Order: sequence, then structure tokens, then C-alpha cells
Amino acid sequence: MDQEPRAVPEARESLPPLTQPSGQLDKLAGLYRQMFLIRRVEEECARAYAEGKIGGFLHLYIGQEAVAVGALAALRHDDYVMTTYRDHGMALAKGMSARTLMAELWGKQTGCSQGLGGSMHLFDAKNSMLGGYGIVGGHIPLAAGVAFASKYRADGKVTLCFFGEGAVSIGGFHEGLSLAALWKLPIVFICENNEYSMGTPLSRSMSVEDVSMKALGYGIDRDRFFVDDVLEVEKRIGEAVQRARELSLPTLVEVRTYRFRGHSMSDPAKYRTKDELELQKKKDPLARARQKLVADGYGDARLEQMEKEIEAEVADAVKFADESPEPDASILEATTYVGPFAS
Amino acid sequence: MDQEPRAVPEARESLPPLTQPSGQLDKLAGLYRQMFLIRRVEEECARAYAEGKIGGFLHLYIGQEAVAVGALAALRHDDYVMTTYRDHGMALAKGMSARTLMAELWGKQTGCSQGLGGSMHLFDAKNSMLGGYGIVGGHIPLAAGVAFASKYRADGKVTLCFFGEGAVSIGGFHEGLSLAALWKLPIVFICENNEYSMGTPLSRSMSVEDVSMKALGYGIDRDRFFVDDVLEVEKRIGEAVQRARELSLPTLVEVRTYRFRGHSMSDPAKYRTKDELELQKKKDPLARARQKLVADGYGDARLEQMEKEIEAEVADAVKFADESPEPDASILEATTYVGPFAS
Amino acid sequence: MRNIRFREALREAMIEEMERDDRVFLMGEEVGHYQGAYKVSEGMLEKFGEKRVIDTPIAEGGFAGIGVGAAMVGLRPIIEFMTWNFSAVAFDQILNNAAKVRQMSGGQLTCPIVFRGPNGSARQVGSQHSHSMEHFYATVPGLKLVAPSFPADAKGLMKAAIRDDNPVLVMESETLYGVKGDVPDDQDAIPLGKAAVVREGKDVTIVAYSRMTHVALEAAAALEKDGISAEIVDLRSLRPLDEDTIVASVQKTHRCVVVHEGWPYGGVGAEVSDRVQRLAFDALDAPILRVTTWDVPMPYNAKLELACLPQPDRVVAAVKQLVRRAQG
Amino acid sequence: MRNIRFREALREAMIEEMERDDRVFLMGEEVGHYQGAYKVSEGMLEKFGEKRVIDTPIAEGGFAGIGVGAAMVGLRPIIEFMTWNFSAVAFDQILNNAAKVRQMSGGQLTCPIVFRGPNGSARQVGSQHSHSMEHFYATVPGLKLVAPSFPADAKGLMKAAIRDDNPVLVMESETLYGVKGDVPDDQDAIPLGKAAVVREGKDVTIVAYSRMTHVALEAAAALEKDGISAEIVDLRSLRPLDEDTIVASVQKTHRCVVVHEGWPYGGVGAEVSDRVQRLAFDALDAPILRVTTWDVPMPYNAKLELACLPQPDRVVAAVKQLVRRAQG
Ligand SMILES: Cc1ncc(C[n+]2csc(CCOP(=O)(O)OP(=O)(O)O)c2C)c(N)n1
Ligand SMILES: Cc1ncc(C[n+]2csc(CCOP(=O)(O)OP(=O)(O)O)c2C)c(N)n1
Ligand SMILES: [Mg+2]
Ligand SMILES: [Mg+2]
Repeated sequence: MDQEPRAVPEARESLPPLTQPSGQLDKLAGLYRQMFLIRRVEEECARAYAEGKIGGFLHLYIGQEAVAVGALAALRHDDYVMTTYRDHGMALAKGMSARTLMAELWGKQTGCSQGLGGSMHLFDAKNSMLGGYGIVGGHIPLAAGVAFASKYRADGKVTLCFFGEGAVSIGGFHEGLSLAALWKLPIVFICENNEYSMGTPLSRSMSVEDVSMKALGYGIDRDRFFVDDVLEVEKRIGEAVQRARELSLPTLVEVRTYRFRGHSMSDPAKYRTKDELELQKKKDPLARARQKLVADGYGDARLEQMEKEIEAEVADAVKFADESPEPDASILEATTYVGPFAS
Repeated sequence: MDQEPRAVPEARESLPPLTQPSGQLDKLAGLYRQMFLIRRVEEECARAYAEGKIGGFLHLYIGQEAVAVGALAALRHDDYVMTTYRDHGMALAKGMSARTLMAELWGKQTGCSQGLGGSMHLFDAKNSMLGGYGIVGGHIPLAAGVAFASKYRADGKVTLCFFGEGAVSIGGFHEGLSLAALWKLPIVFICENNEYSMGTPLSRSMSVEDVSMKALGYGIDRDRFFVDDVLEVEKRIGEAVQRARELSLPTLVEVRTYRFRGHSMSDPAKYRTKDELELQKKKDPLARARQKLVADGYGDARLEQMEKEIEAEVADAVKFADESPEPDASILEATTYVGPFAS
Repeated sequence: MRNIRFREALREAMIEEMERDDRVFLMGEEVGHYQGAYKVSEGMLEKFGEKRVIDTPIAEGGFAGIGVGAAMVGLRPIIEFMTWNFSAVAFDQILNNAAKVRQMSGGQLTCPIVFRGPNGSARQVGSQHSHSMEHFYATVPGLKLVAPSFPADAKGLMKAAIRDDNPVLVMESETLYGVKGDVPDDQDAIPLGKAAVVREGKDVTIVAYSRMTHVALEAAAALEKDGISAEIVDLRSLRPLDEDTIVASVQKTHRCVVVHEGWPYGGVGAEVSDRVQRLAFDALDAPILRVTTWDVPMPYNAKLELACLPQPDRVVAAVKQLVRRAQG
Repeated sequence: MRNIRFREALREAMIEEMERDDRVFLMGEEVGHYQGAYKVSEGMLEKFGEKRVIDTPIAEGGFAGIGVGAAMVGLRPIIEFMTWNFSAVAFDQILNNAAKVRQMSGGQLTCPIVFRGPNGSARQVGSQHSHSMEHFYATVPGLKLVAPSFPADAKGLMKAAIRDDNPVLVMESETLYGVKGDVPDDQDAIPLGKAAVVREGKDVTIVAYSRMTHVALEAAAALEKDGISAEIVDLRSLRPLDEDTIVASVQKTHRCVVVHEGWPYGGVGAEVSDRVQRLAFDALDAPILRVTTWDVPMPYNAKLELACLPQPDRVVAAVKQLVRRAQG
């Protein structure tokens, strides 16, 4: 899969409204391309789920793409990422191909985890995507451990750890942040606050809705913003990444975002009104980025060409996933233990 | 055992230095009596441990007595208390007799838990002392549950939950506080910050030494003070108790204290200097209370009489524990299950 | 007699017990406004209000502990784990507090609490969401544990669990929630610790519970075609374990196969095997065999998942191995 | 050959492996400045510095997770639990991350980590501090688990554990730390998964591990006086479990007693029992018996604690029951 390489954080200057040097425009186009890819891949996944090609849980990231794309744009290629079961966007933004992702969701041997992990557990070692995890909060200490390793080896890498606002109530969040703060680990904790944890709105899950306030108790830096503009995400996360890389200091960043779909495919999302959803959809950062590109003169034709390419990429990935073989039971033992099986 | 009933919180006014109405003096004397009892019971326990009469772990509270005594003075008799394995002071201050406590430590059937629990697990249901617990942080959610029950039943009771500063890093602390804050439970969380968790000083266990700062992340009230004066402890905890009782709001209170002995009997406490220890001993709240009583005219004779009574009480308790029978194995099944054994 | 679903039976039990005793409440993630992740508690919030049907944040250790604390002072909580998998983060609360508070207090306090939720595999939910957690809990004295297979048992055992003064773990199954069965109109509590012979037979005893009882029934039907008569003991309760019923059956059939979800090492199946060989040694014509989930983390791929899980054909093969052995 | 203590053997293994491979580090509560709660890591901070001997706050779930994360990207952590009891709050990290990361990533990542610490009862430390945690972990595929009985094995197995590319749990015993034994000067890694016959005999096979091997040896000495010759298989490794050595021994002796700490329901003992009856069915003259901790939370009282724990006389009684049965 040839996927446009992620833009590298170059300049830290704040961006003036809409007249930008063409470098910035190309960059935005690159980020838009990634967001659009994620959106389209997931829309096809939803369809495939309905057709029974995908099983188990499927948690779509639709609406939140600007978080993964913006945040990961602030990274170097070998920086690490860990996230939850809502991991498609993260995997694609980190460089996994649509083919590899879809094959995994289809349970195929050509998937990133040979069809063993499925939607919730996307791993891509060569792109330093260290996985999607199913136990809420359980990966937060793991991510601190990855950052610990970077500090131990002084390899200059930064770890981004993503989680939902639902994870803030659980012990793993606290222990991960406590230790990262105490040991000054090069990590950015990014809470994707999409207003709901399953059917539970913020007001019924947290006594303080401002998640970033938790940082005060650990004595670490914090940031908090609404995700409207993918470039703003890159900039804000970029500051935290820089703090991690240069000062080896952790940051807690709360990004306010919104998911357009239910929690997972089985959730009709009755806990919110249509109006609420429609209002949020009007603020879709993906659409916003496209409007910006158009307004800024990137050119409709180029955009449509890009979108056509992506349609082709996605169609190719679906075909690839459809046609790939299923894994054989013989892989089970070898993926349980390195070396001889231990029973 | 006839133990002086705990003083009841009457007035909220701040105390002028050392000229007090005799009611206050009697009250201080009552608190001093409790602190002295705890100190003497534990000194005898240390001796008994050396003699092999007590086994397992023995965590002494010596130096911290003013916390238990002051805090519990702010309670009604049927308010609840839960604490850690360092629980002798709490049990005595809540009304357990020295006999019952020592018999338990001696592993005797007449002990509060029939010799099954030992030093770390002192329970006294009739005095609403809901136990000492061995897993750091594990009892914090339990205490929130007790407070939950009070709110559920609207019984007007308050729960005090004590823990060391070492517990602040663990998940149970966070989950207990989160839920108590969200559900506005009538509870006071009291962190007894004695500067060490086993051999680890504050600087190596927490990124923010001010434990009370954690309250900001939960949006609950907080307080923080040095424990010098047992009456001050009663007053400050009393404010939080009132908030719990009247407004059903939790508070996090950090009290700075110090333990004069090692973490447990097997700890030589090499991690601190003699000078540090001596300095702290000079500030012993127990001695301070005695000095105050003397200076305030409570009368040496009365004090000595009181102390003599306590010596007798402790000697009696030792004798009682020595002479009590050991439990029989027949109690094991009935203390595992209510009703028929389930195997 | 009514023909209702497993989830309805559970719900009826909870509702009836909550109507009977206002110390009983239900707490867990999404049990209220969302109507239950698997709709077991549908309508209960509307019926009992937010005081007694309580949605929690994601903090299993915290709310399990809150349940234990509330039980210690006399309430009777029902704590729902959205699935038992998530109880792994509450493991300490169950092991160290729920199971021990009576003993540590020398019998002064009790802990009348129910922990419940779906257990075992669902479908393609992967290795972190497919644990058979009974193997971790049945070993702990101080706990009781039931795993019903049919709606009537689900209702009766749930009622008994709620009325019991000890901590009782009720392990349900997502894949059984929709299964229907006859439930007597006046279904009352069913005593914990009694297995049921759900099929009589003479050649082999198949011991199973929860979803695997249904697998055993399928296997028995297939075996019957081959002239092999299988008796099925549905354990219903894993602790206490009704060894009398198991042993009586094996005394009759002389052969035993244990079928359960979950990994083979240790666990409930090994315990059954150990008891049978010890208590019915002379009656056994062949070794006890176990049919379990394969000894690997559960794969996502549908075919591999099916292969990992005990299926009727694997049960049939195990039984035939025993029968052949005894003949040969 | 040197005669050294169990704790020294463990320490030597860690030191040698840390000298050999700078990706290895030791992390846990009080392992550094305090020199280890049980002095296993004494002197290691001074030798390796704070970078590689790391004191942690009390957050087992957190630092177990940190270890797993660090292992995933190529370090080789040794995570000490002050005692295995406290791993209950880290249960999810071990079950869901350490044991699964290889599988979830389809083999892309590995988790070369050692979790270690004292396990089982100490003396009168009560019900929350006396768990035999091996019964919870040995059942989990993806993990390996060793529980040595002698200093030489402790050293050799610890070295093997550190070099292994899988998560390995090393379960020590506080009551063995002071025990001395001969350790070869060049003691190298001992392959995981090999049991040792530590005493030859012909009348009965006693299977044991960790401290219970010593109890079995005492029992065997007593039995010898009564003319009964016991063979002792010291498992050393609980997963992988060396069923060949166990079965070979039972084929010879025709009787088997399993001795372990921890509750009787399920666990390692039931697994051994299940395998023996399955793999050596025809060789057995009598049922397999188990001698375990009583099925109750551990009491504080010294005499009751002793009564709860397996003692030589209970092992002797079990063996005699088997011998009598076979004779009668
Ligand atoms: C420990 C644990 N408890 C419960 C669950 C079930 N669960 C999965 S996702 C989820 C909601 C999480 O919400 P949030 O953290 O806000 O993330 P979002 O789904 O909104 O991205 C719940 C309750 C789980 N996976 N792990
Ligand atoms: C979960 C857990 N981890 C470790 C321990 C061992 N341990 C017992 S007390 C203690 C130190 C606690 O220090 P702190 O909370 O400050 O209380 P203090 O002893 O000073 O009163 C430790 C590490 C434990 N009991 N539980
Ligand atoms: Mg959310
Ligand atoms: Mg302390």
C-alpha cells in the first residue's frame, strides 16, 4: 500500500487563519487524506460487519479521526502509540495499510495479527503501533512502561497513550500517571473525551468533567481543547511531545471530541438525541479540513483525485481481505509461546 | 474493660492557647487517657512480640496516637471506621478493650476475631470498627461502600477511612475517591502521612508530596495539617465529619504525622537518621498533651492516678491474654461460611 | 409454567427479590439508563429508580469494593460485571475482601453479596474478553459459585444467591441469554449445591455446566444414534460441588467425561476429575477425560474460535475413546 | 560447590544475568534502598545503581504493567512482588497483557519478563497474606511458572526464567529464603519444565514443589522407618509440567500422593491428579490422594495455621491409606 508518509512536525509557529504557505496546505492535504482514508475504511467495515464478514465487537472511530491524525502527525515514525479497542484510526494513521487492517478484521491470516486479534487488537510492530487493548485502562501502565524503556535506553522516543474519558475512573489510569509523573517519563497521555463511555454521559461518570484537572494531583503539565482543526491538534499535541522528548516530562492532554456512531455496532445510541448528533456532525473536523482546503485553493480536482485514489485503495483492501486465506490452527501454539509450547 | 467514653465534639470554636474552661481540660484529659492507653498497650505488645507471644506482622502506631484519638473524638459512637493493618490505635480509640485487642494479638479465642485475624485485622462490630486490612488501598472502596450504605439508608452515619500515604499511588485509592466524589458519599478520607511507606520516603513515592492536592481532580474538599495537638485534630476532622453528615460530601484530609518505631517489628528503620527520629520524638503529641494538662492545672496527681489505672488495665489485659484459651479448629468452617460449609 | 428467555428469568429473580427486600440493589456499568449491556436489567431502573439501580463509572475494583463494604453493614448488593472478564481488575476485592471478611472478623461480619454477569466466550470477542473466570474463583473458600444452564435454574439459583448470607458468584453466558425454557410460575429459590441429572443414561457420565450442558446434550443425542447411552450431570453449582450426584452417576456408568469452557490446567474440571477418581476409583472402567477449551488464548477468527471451544463432536470422540477402551 | 542460602542463590542468578545483559533490570517495592523486604536483592542497588534497581511506589498493577510495556519493546524486566499475595491487584496485567500480548499481536511482539517474589504462607501473617498464588496463574497459557525447592534449582531456574522470551513467574517462599544448599560454582540455567526425582523409592510417588518438597522429604524419612519406600518428584516447574517424569514414577510405584500448599479446589494438585489418572490409569493401585492446605482462609493463630498447612504426618497418613488399601 502506498500511503502518503505522515507529515513531520517542522515549525511550531501558530497558524494564521487561511492564508498559508503551500507547505502548510500540502500538509493539511496529507492529513485530510489520512482522515478520509480512516473514514472510508470504517464505513466499509460497518458494511462488512452487517454482511457478517467481521465478527465480535467493532468500535468505529468515525468523527474522531482528527485526533489520531493530528496527534500522530506530531510524532516521528519510530515514536510509539498505544490505544484502546477503538483503534482503527490510530493504526492507519501510524502507517498500517488498509489491506492489513481489513484483513485482520475479516479474521484473515494476512491481517496484522494473522486474524487472531481482530478489530480491538491492531498491532503493527514495524510502525511502532503497539496495539489496541480491550480492558479499559489496562494499557495505560503498559504505555508508561514503553516510555520507561525509552528513558532507560535514552533512545529519544516518545510514547503517545490514548484512552477514552471512561478510563479516567479506573485504577490503571491513576497508577500509570502516578508512575510516569514520579519517574518523569517521556509520554503524552491523551484522553479522547467523546462525551460518552458506552451509554454513560460525562455527568454520570465523573465528578469533575475537566479531565485535565487530574494533572494537578500528579504535578504534571496539562492541556485541554476542542478538536475542530486537525492542524491545531498537531500543534497542541506537538507541544506535549516536545516536552516529553526534550525534557522527559509527561503531559495529560484532554481532547474534546465526539463519535458519530454508537459505542460499537450493537449500540443504537438511544442515550443521545438526533439533534445533538446532527449538531455535532455539522462540526465534523473531516469536513472542516476539506472546506479549508477548498477555500485555500488546494483545488477541487486534486481533492477529488485524492478521494478517488482512496476509494480505490479501500476497494482494493476489501478485495484483498475477501480473498485472503484464513489462518490455520497450527499458528495457535506458536503465537502463545516463543519456542516450545508449555502445557 | 471500663474505658472512659470518648469525648463528643461539642464546640467548634478555635482554642485559645492554654487557658481553657475546665470542660475542655477534662476533654483533653480524656483524649490523653486514650493516647496513653494506646501507647502503653503497644509497648507491651512489642515486648510480647519479642517474647514470642505474638506472631506474624506487628505494625505499631506509636507516635501517631493523636490521629486516631483526635479523629475519632469527632465521631458519634455508631459512626464507622476502617483502617489499615496499623490498626491498634484505631481499635482502642473506637472502644475495643485492651483485653480483647491483646487476646487477639496473642491468637486467643477471646480476641476480637477469636484469634483468627491477629494484629492486622482488628474488627469490633458493636463499636462500628469495621476492621484493619492488609492489602494497601484495598479497604478504601470498602469504606466508600459503607458510606454508600449510610446514604442508601439515610442513617446519618459518617465513615472515616484511614490509610497511609503509601496507599495514594494505588488504584484502590483513586477508585474509592472517584466514586465517593461522584456519588457524594458521607465519608472522610484521612491520609496518615507519616513520611515513610516501609523504607520509602515521600520523595520517592509521590511526584506531588501534598497528598491533599489529589482532591482537586475529584472536586472534593480537602484539608492538610501537622498533627501536634490532639484537640486540633478533633477540630479539623470534625469539620470534615460535619460536611459528611450534613451535606453528604466527602473530604480528603492529609494529616502529617510520624511513626517512632519501624514499619513493623522486623524493620530496623535504617532509612532514617537518629537525629531525625530524636527531633520527631521531641514533638510527640502524647507528651505535648500531657504538658498542656500539667501547665493548665489538671494536676499531677490526677494524671498519675490516671496513668496508674492504665498500667493496671494493661497489666490486666496481658494477664487476660496470657490466660485465655486458644481457639479450636472447629471454628474454622463456621467463620468461612454462614450456614453449611461449601466445598 | 411459562416459556421465557434466560435473561428474563434472571431479571425476574432480581425484580422479585428487590420487591421482597429493600436492602437489595443492583449496581454496575450500564445497568440502568442503558437497560443493561445485554439487556438483563431492562426496565429495572424505571421500576426501582436510581437509588436501587445504579449505573457506575468504569471502576470494577471500586464498585466491587463498594458492594462488599455495603454488604458488611447489612445491605444486599447485586454487583453486575458487564462481563466476568472485567472482574480481573476487581480480583483482589473478591479474593481478599468478599471471601475473607467473615473470617478476618472472627465471624462478626458477613458479606451477603451477589456478583454476576456473563462468563466465558461470546463470539469472536478475542482473547481479552473470552475468559472462563470460574476457574479462578471456585477455588476460593468463602465464596459460592453457580453457573446455570437453563432459565428455570437461572431464576431459582439467582434467587437463592440473593438470599444467601455469603458472597455468591453467578456466572451467566452471553450465548445463553436468548435461550428459552419453561419456568414454573412460582419458581422459588433453588438450593445452592445441588446438581441435576438432566439426562439419564447408563454408559457414560458427562459432567457439564452452563453452556456446555447444551453441548453435552447435543453430544448425547449423537451418541444415542451410535447406541451409547450418556447420562448428563448439570452441575449448576460449582461451589459447593455436588460430588454425591456425580459419584452416584459414575458408580452407575463407570465412565466419566467432564466438559467445560476454559483452559485445561487446574480449574473446575480438574477438580471434578480428582474427586471422581478418588471417590469412585473402583467403579471406573477407564480414565476420566476432559473436553475443554484449547490451551491457548482465544483467537478472534471464527473458525479457530470454534475449534478451540468444546464442541459436541469432541465430546462424542472422548466418550467413544472411553467406551472403546473398556471394550478393547 | 558452595553451600549458600536460597536467597543468595536467587540474588546470584539476578546479578549474573544483569551483568550478562544490560536489558535486564529489577523493579519492585523496597528492592533498592531498603535492600529488599526479604533481603533477596541485598547489595544490588549499590552494584547496579538506581537505573537498574528501581524502587517503586505501592502500585503493583502499575509497575507490573510498566514491566510488560518495557518487555514489549525489548527490555527484560524482573518485577518483584513483595509477596505474590499483592499480585492480586496486578492480576489483570498478568492475565490480559503479559500472557496475551504475543497472541494479540499475532506473534509480532513478545514479552520477556520475570515476575518473582515469595509465595504461599509465611508464619502467622493471616488470611490476606498467605495465598498460594500458583493456582491462579499456572492455568493461564502464555505464562510459565516455576517454584524451586532448593538453592541450586532456585539459581538455575531463575537464570532460565530471565533468559526465556516468555513471561515466567518465579514463586519463591519466605520460609525457604534462609535454607542452605549446595550450588555448583558454575551453576547455569536449568531448563524450565523438568521435574527432579529428589528421592528414589518404590512404594509410592509423592509429587511436591517449593516448601512442600521438604515436607515430603520428612514424610519419606518417617515412612522409611515403617518400611514404606517413597519416591519424591519435585516438580520445580509447574508450567510446563513434566508429566513424563511424574508418570514414569507412578508406573513404577503404582500410587501417588500430591502435596502442595493452597486450597484443594482445582489448581496445580488437581491438574497433577487429573494427568496421572489419565496417563497412568492402568498403573494405579489406588486413587491419587492430595494433601493440601485446608479449605479455609488462613487463620492467624499459630496452632491453627500449622493444622491448616500440609505437615509430614498428614502426608504419612495419606501414603499409609494408599498402601493399606492396596493391601486390604
Ligand atoms: C475494565 C473494563 N470494564 C468494562 C469494559 C467494557 N467497556 C468497553 S468500552 C467501555 C466504555 C469506554 O468508554 P470510554 O473510555 O469513554 O471510551 P470510548 O468508547 O468512548 O472511546 C466499556 C464500559 C472494559 N472493556 N473493560
Ligand atoms: C497491595 C500491597 N502492596 C504491598 C504491600 C506491603 N506493604 C504493607 S505496608 C506497606 C507500606 C505502606 O505504607 P503507608 O501506606 O505509608 O502506611 P504506613 O505503613 O506508613 O502506615 C507495604 C509496601 C501490601 N500490604 N499491599
Ligand atoms: Mg468516551
Ligand atoms: Mg506511611
